[in-house]
Amino acid sequence: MSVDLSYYLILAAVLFTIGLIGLLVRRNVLVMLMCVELMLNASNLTFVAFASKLKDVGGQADVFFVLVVAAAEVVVGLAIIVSIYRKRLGATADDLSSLKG
Amino acid sequence: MKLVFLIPAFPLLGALSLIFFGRKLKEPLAGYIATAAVGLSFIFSVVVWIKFLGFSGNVFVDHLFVWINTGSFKVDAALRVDPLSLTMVLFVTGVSTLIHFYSVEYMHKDIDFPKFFLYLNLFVTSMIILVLGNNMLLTFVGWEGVGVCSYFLISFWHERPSAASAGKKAMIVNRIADVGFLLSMFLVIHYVHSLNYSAIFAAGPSLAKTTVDAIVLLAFVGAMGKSAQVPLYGWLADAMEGPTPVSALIHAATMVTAGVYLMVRLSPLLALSPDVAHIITIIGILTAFMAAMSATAQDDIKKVLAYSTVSQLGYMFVGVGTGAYAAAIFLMVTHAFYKALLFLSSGSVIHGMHDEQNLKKMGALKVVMPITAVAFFTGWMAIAGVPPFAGFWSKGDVLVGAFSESWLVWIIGLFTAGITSYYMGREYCLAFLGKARWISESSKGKKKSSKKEDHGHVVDPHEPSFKMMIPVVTLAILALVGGLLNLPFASSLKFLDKFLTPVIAASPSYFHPSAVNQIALGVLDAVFAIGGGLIAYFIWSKTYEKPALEFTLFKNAWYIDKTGDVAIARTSTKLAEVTDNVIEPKVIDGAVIGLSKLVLAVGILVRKMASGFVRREALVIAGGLVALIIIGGLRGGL
Amino acid sequence: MIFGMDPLFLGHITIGVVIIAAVRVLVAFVVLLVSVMMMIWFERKVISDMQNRIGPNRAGPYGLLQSLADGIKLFFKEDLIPEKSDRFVFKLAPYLATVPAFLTFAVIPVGGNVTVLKHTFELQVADPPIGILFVLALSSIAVYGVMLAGWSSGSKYPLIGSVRASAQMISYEAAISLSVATAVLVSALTKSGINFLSTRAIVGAQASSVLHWNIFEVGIIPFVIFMIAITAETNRPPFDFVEAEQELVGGFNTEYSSIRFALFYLAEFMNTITMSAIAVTLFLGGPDGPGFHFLTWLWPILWFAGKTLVFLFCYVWVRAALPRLRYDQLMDLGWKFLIPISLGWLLIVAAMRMPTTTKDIFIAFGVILVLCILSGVFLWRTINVGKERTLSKENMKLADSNQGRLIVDEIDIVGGRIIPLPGLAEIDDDDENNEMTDSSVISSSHLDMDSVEIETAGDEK
Amino acid sequence: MMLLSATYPDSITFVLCAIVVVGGGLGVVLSNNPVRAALNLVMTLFGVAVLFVELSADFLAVVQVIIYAGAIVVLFLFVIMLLGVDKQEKLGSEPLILQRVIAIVVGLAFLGMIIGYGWGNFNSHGSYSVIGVASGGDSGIVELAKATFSYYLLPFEVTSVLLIIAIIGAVVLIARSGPGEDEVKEDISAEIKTDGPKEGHENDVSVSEDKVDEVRSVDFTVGEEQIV
Repeated sequence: MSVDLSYYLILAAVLFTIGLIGLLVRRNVLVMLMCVELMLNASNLTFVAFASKLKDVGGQADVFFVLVVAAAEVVVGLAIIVSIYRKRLGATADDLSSLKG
Repeated sequence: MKLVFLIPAFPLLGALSLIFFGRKLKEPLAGYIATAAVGLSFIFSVVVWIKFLGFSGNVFVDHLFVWINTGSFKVDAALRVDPLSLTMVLFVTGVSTLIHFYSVEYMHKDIDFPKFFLYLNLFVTSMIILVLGNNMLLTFVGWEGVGVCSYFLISFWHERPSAASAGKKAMIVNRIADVGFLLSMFLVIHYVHSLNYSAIFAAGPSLAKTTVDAIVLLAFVGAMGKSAQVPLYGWLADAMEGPTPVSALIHAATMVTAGVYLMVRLSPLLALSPDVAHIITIIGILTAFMAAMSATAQDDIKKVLAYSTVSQLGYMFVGVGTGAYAAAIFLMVTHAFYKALLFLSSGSVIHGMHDEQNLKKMGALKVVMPITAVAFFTGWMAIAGVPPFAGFWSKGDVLVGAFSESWLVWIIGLFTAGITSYYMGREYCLAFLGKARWISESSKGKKKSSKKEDHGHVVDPHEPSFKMMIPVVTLAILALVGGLLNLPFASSLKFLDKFLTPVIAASPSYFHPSAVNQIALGVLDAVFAIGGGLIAYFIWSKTYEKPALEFTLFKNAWYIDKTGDVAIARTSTKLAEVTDNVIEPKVIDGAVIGLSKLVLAVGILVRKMASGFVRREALVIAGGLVALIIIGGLRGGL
Repeated sequence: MIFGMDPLFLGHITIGVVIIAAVRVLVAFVVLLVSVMMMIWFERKVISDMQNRIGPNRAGPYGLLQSLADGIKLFFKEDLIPEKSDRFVFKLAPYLATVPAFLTFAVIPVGGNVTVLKHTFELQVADPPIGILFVLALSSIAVYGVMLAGWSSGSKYPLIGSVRASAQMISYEAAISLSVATAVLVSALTKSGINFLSTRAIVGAQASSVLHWNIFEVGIIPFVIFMIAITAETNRPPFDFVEAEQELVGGFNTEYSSIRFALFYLAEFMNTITMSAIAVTLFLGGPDGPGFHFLTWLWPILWFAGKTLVFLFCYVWVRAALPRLRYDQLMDLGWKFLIPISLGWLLIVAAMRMPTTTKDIFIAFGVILVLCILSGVFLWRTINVGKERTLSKENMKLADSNQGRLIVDEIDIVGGRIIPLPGLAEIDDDDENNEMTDSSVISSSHLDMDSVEIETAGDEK
Repeated sequence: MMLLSATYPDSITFVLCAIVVVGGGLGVVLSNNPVRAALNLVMTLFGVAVLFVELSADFLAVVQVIIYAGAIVVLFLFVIMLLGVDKQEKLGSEPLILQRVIAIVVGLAFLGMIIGYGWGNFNSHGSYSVIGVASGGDSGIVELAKATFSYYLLPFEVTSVLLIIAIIGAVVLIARSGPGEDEVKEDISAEIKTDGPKEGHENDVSVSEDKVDEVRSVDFTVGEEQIV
């Protein structure tokens, strides 16, 4: 690896931040889920960068688990969206405020 | 010897059969079954005793099963056969049998006839367990068992409010004392890690003196309640609300002696603790004196006997306190005989007088109830200590012990003996001599023909039936010859002393007086006893009202109960009222409600944070994350 | 490392190496394009023969240039973009369909090693260590072209076609992966070593004799499953629901015209060729076959081309012979038969191939027995479930009476609503005041839309 | 070797990928159409995949493409198309007060602090090779497999259980109750009947059985009509 580790980490941090801000700003639930995927990808990138830097395959193995968790999250998340949509005809996060105190 | 478990088993079996079949068994049969159960128990006690006489050791322990097994602490359900428990078991079962037999007739036509005998059997079972228990816990089981049964029996006629409250009073006073017993047990568990008597006695010398003091003193607190010592003696007089056989069984012969038994059982420890022994002596003599004085002013035929019981128990504790343990047991046995006799005789009187207990309304019963009068007279002589009745020998032994301890104790004891003779004489004179006050003024003119129309006072005193007379006569004979157990003339005649010596401690202060001293003391006893009796006869055979000799102080039993009522009950009630009216609504409710209001207010405030908008909440989470990073950075954690 | 075992990159990388690599790419590209043209002609001709007609015979000898003529015609046709489409995506979609089809061919070993100008290299554009996974990745990417084309058209039938396509392709990918995994497992065990995911290594493992071809090593079943699944994956008949003319007009590419339409066409046929090549590589030993001592480089290529041609003929044959399935039958076939069977077969092969001692063999056969029983029970159940659905008389009646019934079943998933289109949905945003009550706005606008449609439909009648 | 062993191809790759990744990320956040956002997400995913290759994690790169791009995003698109939630979101307005400002502030604070605290510590040495060294001609696939199935066996099992739970949960969430089904179906059939082909598409039904022969001359007329 010729590119310095720090660049990868900073890139991952930027990507994570983009995902974070997107999660907070966007109203479409699907887009919010996509932003979560961005954040997960940022963490994946960090894992792999460290795996490469430290020559330890453990970092790559971790990415597997992140992938599985992401898949599970998307499956359940989309199922929730579909079942909400059946009742409420919308996938806007701000409409789903029935849990308010 | 292995048959020892049968001793408690028979009364238990009797009780169980009465529980299940009592209603069907109907009147006389239930009573006879109960009597037979206790009688069998007595027979097996005798069998065990005979076997024990051929036994080489001093103590035989029959392990039934492991009762409690928690790690290092283990309690067996085991029965202990040794001279002390055998003595107790023999007279408990013996006297119980007689009283059971007596009750069959006495409780005739009572609605709850089978229940009465169920309680009686259960009581005897408990008492046997108490006496035979190999460890303090088993003793405590019996201890509580007799407590419960006494509650049932005192308030047996619970329709009467006085009987119900008397039962409650006995229960409460005993529970207060039981705390002492429990604490004593806890101390033993903590320091000895075993409740077996053998282990306790073996560990006794190695324990610190204060520990021993505390154990014995706390056990004595328990004994004070059970044996009605000052100041916990009020319940015994009230307990006379129960049927007369109950009074005879529980409050004369068996249960109240449990305290004395416990202290004698613990005598190896008590001997190590002379200070506590002094306290026991003082309380004992105080009880003896105060109760005797109280008895001089009572009008109720049974209350006199109740206070005399308390007084005699005081004597027993004097014996325990001065180290004359064998003398205490001796007095206990003879007391069981003559007090049971007195109670049963008075029961006959009450039975004959149709539940009339007021001495002032009796008189001249000797004419209609001659045998009862003789029996009662025997009881008087025995309790007064007139030679050669049983009481003379046993009380003499105790007074010898008191004399060896302190001359003051001895003098008070001697004086009390005189008083005892006096109030028993008063009772005898009021009941059996003088004029027949039971022929009421209103019905006097109408003579016997119109008696039956006289409401409430249809009095036709008569000698009880033959069946009731058998136990009375038996007990009278025993009261007469009971002294044979332990005659002081020669050491070879001291059967009980010799029998008991292996298991009771020899008190360092107990000295064996010379023959001259003993004779002198005995003569003094006899003089006081006869003197008291004569005084009573001269005063009370003529008149039945002499307020100058019936002090209100004594009538009210030194106001101990009233004091307790004022000091504890009223104050507690007041405190409870204050708590109810002020503390509970203002302080506690205020705190709780205030807290809930506070939480509500905070909740209303915080609720606004939960906007329900996912993004808003995600923002809060992100903000928290940033805050965490900031804090971590400030603390140098990153 | 990423260049795998290709001897070309083992030495210094010089200008010659780069040129050779570039030429390889170019040749592959051109050959693919030409073969697609030939394939189209081949298909039309074969089907014509099967249907007892002549087929294209005007352009060029035997009509060989017919495809070229069609291409030129399409290229010069007017390029239409529907008004309601999402323009950027509409333009993007054909390339998303074509590029994976091209790329997939990059990892297929066409022949053995050749030496040109002292440079020895493989007849293969690239040989990455993860070659076969690369194929799977690209086949999973391929779905984007179809999906986005359908969606961006802003029309109803293309959208339905693309939704069908995505469901279908995702479903059959699992079966493909499992049968590929079986083949890879067998190859990796035959030739123990690194790079067992490389396509060339897989081919190499089958090289020794015909009986070592994976089709026999894996026990034929995964091969059959793979063939069925790739037919569905490429949306070829009888699985061409994406463009089922009778139901969906033209399917996902209804709104496409001109060169964009040609690109979809190109992608489809290229996918057919590529998938055939992959099947050859995985199961039939790739370029393996008896050769002669002269022109040694030629025979592997000929073998490869021949094997591929057999597959292509099979495709055409199947297309001509079999009617289209129903959509629920397609899903039943994918989920209830292909996936369980291929998974079970993978486990059985693993159990049979892995053990080394007698005890292990016994254990393995015990496992196999249990698996067979379990899968048998499972299959029995699923088959019955399928029967209930497919054979119930009411369903048959409905299907007969209403041709749109199958579409109904599909839209049903949404919850009984018509799938809105990108153009239509934009209407909602005109309402700016009510950001917080979007849902109600949507629903009301939907209702409005529906009612309008009813009216117009009535008017037209 | 000369060309490839030099540093600058790596640097160029990294820069290009970084642009793709960040651009795609911004695209996800800023595009007002969910389908566009999904496409941008795919772009980011490909960028990350190439970075994985750059970090010699070939296998992960492919898996990333297969699972993320090939399954997850397709699922996203599927749901978007199925539900028709591809309506354009008004990015200009924000109903929640200060949400956007605070979000950006928080996000930038987070980024600043991560980089600020980490600066100078990024290259500090950790513990090397706890699990195993990723090396060899197979891009570490064997090592990865060994690590996954031995050292990470428990997490592996747990995640597989998680996956099953997710599948079952999704099925339960989506599954319909019996009675509702019929009503819904009736509704659809009603709607479908009224759902005639849209403008200009009636003419487009001349689809031949054999698509190869299809010339699609109809397109011209349609186009003319639209133009006119």
